[in-house]
Amino acid sequence: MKTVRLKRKDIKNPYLPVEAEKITTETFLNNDISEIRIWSGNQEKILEDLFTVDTEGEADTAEDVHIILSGDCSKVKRVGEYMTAGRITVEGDIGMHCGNFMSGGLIEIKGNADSWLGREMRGGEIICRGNAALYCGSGYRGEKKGMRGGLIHIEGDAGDFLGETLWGGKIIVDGNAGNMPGAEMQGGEIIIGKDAEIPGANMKDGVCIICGTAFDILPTFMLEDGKKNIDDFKTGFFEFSGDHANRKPKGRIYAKDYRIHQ
Amino acid sequence: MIFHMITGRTVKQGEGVEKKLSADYKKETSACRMNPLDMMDLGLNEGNHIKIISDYGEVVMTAVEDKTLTAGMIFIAYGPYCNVITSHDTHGTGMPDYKSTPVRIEETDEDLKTVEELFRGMGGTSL
Amino acid sequence: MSELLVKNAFVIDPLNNINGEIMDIAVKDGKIVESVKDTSNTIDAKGNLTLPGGVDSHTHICGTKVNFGRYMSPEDMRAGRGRAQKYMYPVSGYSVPTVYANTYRYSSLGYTTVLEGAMAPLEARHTHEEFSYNTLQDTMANTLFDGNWAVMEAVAENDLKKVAAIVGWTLAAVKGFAVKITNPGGTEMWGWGKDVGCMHTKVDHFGVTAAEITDYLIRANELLNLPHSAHLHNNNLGKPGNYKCTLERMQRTPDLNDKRQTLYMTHVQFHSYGGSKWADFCSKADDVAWMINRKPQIAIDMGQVMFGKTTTMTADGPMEFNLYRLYNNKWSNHDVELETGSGIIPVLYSKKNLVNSIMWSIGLELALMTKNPWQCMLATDNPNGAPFVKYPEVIALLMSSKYRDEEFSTLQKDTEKRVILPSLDREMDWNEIAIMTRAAQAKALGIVDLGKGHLGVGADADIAIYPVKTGDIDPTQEYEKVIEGLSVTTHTIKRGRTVSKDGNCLVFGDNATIWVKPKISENYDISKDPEFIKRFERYYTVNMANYPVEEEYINRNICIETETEL
Amino acid sequence: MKITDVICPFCGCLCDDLTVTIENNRVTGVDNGCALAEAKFMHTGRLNNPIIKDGDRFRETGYDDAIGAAADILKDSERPLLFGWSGTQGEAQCSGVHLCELLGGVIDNTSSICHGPSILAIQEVGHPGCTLGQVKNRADLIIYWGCNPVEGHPRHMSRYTNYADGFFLENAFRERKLIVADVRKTESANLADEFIQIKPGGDYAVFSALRAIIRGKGDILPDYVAGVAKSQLERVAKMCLEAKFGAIFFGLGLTMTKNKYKNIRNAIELTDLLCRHTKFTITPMRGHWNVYGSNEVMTWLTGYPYGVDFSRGIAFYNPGETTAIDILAKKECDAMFVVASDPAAHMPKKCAEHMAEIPVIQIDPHINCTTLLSDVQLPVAVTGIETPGTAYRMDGIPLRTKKVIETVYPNDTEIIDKIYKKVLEVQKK
Repeated sequence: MKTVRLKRKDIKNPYLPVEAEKITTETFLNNDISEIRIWSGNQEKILEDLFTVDTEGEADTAEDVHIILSGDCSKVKRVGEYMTAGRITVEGDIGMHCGNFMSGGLIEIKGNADSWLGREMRGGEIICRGNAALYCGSGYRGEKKGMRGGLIHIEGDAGDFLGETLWGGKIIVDGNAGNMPGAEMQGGEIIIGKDAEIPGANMKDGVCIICGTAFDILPTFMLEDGKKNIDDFKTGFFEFSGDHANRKPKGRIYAKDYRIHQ
Repeated sequence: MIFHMITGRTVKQGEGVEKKLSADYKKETSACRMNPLDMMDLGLNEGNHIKIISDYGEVVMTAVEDKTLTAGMIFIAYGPYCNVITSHDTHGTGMPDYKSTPVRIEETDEDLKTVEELFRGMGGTSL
Repeated sequence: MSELLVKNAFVIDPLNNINGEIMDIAVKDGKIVESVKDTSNTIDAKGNLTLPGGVDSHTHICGTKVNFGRYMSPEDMRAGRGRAQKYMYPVSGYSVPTVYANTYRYSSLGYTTVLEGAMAPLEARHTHEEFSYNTLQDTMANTLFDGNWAVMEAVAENDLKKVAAIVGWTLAAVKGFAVKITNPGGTEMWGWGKDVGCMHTKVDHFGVTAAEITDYLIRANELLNLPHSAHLHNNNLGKPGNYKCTLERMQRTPDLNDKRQTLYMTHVQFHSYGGSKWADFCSKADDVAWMINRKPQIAIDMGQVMFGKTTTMTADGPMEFNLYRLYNNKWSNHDVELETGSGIIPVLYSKKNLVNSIMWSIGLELALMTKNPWQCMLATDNPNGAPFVKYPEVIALLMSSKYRDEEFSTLQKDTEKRVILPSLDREMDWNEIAIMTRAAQAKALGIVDLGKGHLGVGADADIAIYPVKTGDIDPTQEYEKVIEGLSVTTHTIKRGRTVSKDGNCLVFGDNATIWVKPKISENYDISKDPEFIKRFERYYTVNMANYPVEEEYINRNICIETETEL
Repeated sequence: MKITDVICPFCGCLCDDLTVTIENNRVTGVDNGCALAEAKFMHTGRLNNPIIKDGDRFRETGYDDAIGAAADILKDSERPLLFGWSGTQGEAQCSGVHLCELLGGVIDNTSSICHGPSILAIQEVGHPGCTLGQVKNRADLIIYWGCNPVEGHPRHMSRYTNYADGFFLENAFRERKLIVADVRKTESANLADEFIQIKPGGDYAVFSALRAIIRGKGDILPDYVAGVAKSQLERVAKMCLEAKFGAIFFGLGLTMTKNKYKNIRNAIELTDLLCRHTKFTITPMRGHWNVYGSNEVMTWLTGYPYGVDFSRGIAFYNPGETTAIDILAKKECDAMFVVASDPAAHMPKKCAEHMAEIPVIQIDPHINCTTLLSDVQLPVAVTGIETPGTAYRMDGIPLRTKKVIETVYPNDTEIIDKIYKKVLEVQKK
């Protein structure tokens, strides 16, 4: 097991975005860290310019690497991109695009995650103890398929466009979701612990469960007869099929309560 | 009462885009158009000064009657006045809420700032 | 100016009947000369394959619809991103890459001249603006006349000279190179959401048929004495059973020119389909090739399809809509008033798909069954069949039946019942490949006299040297080496300067746009015709004075003035 | 002297039939133009000389000095934002992209605050469009949705839609039906055969409802959708299906309101669906005269229409992250280069506040709000009046704007090219 502790150094402009897709488990299989490049604005830097690095133990596979990030990482983007195995723990907040294209392993964020968390994710697991901002578990501009597999669990709230173009996998939000969760979704499952607004817009397939109130349900969703039980705890939910703006849609929204868009 | 603020183009605002420090431009972009019934509710007359308050700031404008607006909606021409109270949240789309910021309105005795004064308040330089 | 000597070149230059000789090539002031005195600037080709610079006679690289393909496809853009180098700007994109990406990639494939396949006259400035960034190839533009109202009206009046007058004025006004006809009549009908089919349906209101529009434009083209022939994207593209339409079009084309073909039919792969619906879809390449073999007045390009993601784009608006209904992915359309249309959709050609597998086979069948390689150009209708970076793979397929068989074995298994490809054992040689990728193209475009497509004295010093020693490899077996060797030149020389070396561009480049200006007498000057002017001002949304493309847009250019019969 | 066929460099209509009267190298009259065109050609409020901020005042200076100051700011910047571009010639936009690549900056044009959401939608589902003449000659149904051409594009209706002659219509004015959809009854709405008044934020639901009706699923709809009666929606759907050629134009009423680009995606999907029954097209009402040109230029050079980040030398595009409002509001840029637009007048306060904190260079002929937040401003010739250049109309048609009067000012392209050279020079040192 190899543990890599990365602590963000104080720098003169804390607002400047940092791109650090190299901060992923595979990278640290190599013991030579002097060649790890990251970008601060338009300046190419080495990892140690921006982070103090403290390594202990050895690992032969990415699975045995554990990265622990601390300090203010709210502007550090693309951490864990293409990660296949192993573990990343973020002690505080994390910047945009954390876990892009991730296919395995675990990322745990103890603070909040900025937008595009787990974009185009294929597998593995992301747990965010705080809130996730916009486009959590979404796709890329112009791309038809978004997240295709894996699990994202947000213990706080999620922002707008949660799981946009979702194709597979599962997103769980314990709190509220913002505007338009599950827009264009074509598969997969979104479970929202509290309220959400305009869920499942234009969905073709997949399931969106709202344990609180689904506000502004689109008029093109059809309320099915009778109430449904999702599991032992989620009982008496309304079931909607849709989005009937599409041809033969197979999408389902389950909501504890709802308001129709009027 | 919460009003839904819409900002947009007008011919007069368009005519003024190359003379933004002029009195005409100030007049056009600091006019808050509202439904007459809403004005009655708030006890406002045409030309009264009002303070418009949002989560993002507050600004003094002039109330102007506009029957095309439904109750609860206000319209302000694009410009530095409405910017003070417009939400910069783009929802990840690049586009702020120019046509969907909620605001409150109060009558006020305060004067309108000039365009230069507005920017001086944000750290701008005088000419 | 400068001199250059290319030594020890293994030259194949079909237009000069040189088929593999070790020679030196002398260059002075951008042209090939007998000899040079100054040998300080020498490239040692080391016996490597040396060809005239490649010529692509049908590609989509610049202009409104190409750019819209980019605009709507950020997912394609992120697939091919590269950073700036000393003489290269950053690039993005795979199937519809940025202009710089196109020009750099063409250059490392050894291409020095390209023809944009479709330019709407009204939007010509856009094409020319992009041309000015396509710095490493000379450029020219096919100009669309398929739905031109004035042309259709003149056809209805049976007035051939008027058709020629309209075409002549328009070409010169928009700095176009050749007459392009895309789904004649169909693009006008698409203005109402309809199509014409093949080829005798009358266009609504105008009362003329596709057959007539093309017949007249073919003849008008010859009256104007244009370098290239009429360039046709036939009706019914992509529809099962369309080979009949293709055959009929070939059949009714007269032989009017002894220097080149009378009709260039493009991406014929998409027009050689049998069957009556997708369920019984099959290849009719043998019928089409049989006709080509009997008709010297016809030249074609393959329109080869290769597997993978790409973007289709054409002026054929109704066809793209049909494709959209098949794929249900995103669809763009752009009709151009009084002239033409266009459409774009992204596609994925898959080996698992029977129709796609048959399409792939048809393109190769056409090339292999067309006896005379001068009649069949190698092209993918970039990016419709595949991005042009796949050309080396297409070449390798034509040179090796082993490669074809190996690929064929990975296709949807019913393919063999619908095609005859496995029975074809022709394997092309280097000379035939040189014909199909430059010499025949230059001849078909009518630019041999400008010094394109060959390496004779007086020709433009556009030269491609590939890291291939033809004696050392057997292309029928070692197709991987063919692909590798043709993918990146050691040197691409443009107008006497090495512009690309081992895939790196060495200069910013300075292309020329080739355009035509038919000399037309006062009597036939349509721009002075009061009726033409009146209708123009009334129905276009651009004033006639603002229509012609100004000289500023074609800084470096070669104008071909033609003597006409008008 | 009268100059004919002049192209108006104000809005995306790019009317090319203006006649401009010139006396003593001044525009004294504009015929055929709207009020906006007249204001543009008779403009005042120029900045006479380059200025540099000096303490809490500006001082006038020469071009070389100002170019040097600009280059110094840019070379030190670790994340410059190059914004604007919609009010200048295509040639300057090209130079701007190259400057951005050189600097490793982020380049964004004003579409991020006008039709950027439309572009995002187009990237998801494509764009069934056409040139405006196609509409003028054929359309028997015009729909203006979330836009008010009477105020924003005053000649749009007379040149391209309801009041224009049409080849295939005997009496275009009578034969064409007009539908206007908006949250308020605008002057344009007063002209409509059918006015759809939608509650703010309700456009998305209305489009969905129309799609469902056209698919034969109208029965699942409630009696009212976003304040619009189902019976009206059914009537509108019928009008669309009965049209031979329908043309939808939409404006910022869709892009700036709730649900942003999803509104436009839905409108496009409605258009696609209608194309399966009849002919329909959709066109965004572009605002700035050459904003579409800035999208075109950036697309052919960088691959993306706006919001392109070159920090790492390769193009990265992700509106919401690489767009001006987001970058400014999050304080992510440390210098700003503004060309041919006035962000200070059109961006939320938080953005202007960050502009006040960082060095700002502005290239613009006029004194405007951004001047008040600038550190350096270089005045230039007015494109389309004092210098010619390429512009793209809202439907993609490229036109060459004219020079009608002489000027002593350099144009945008010349200034940007000089700054480019200067940056190269100081970078080498």
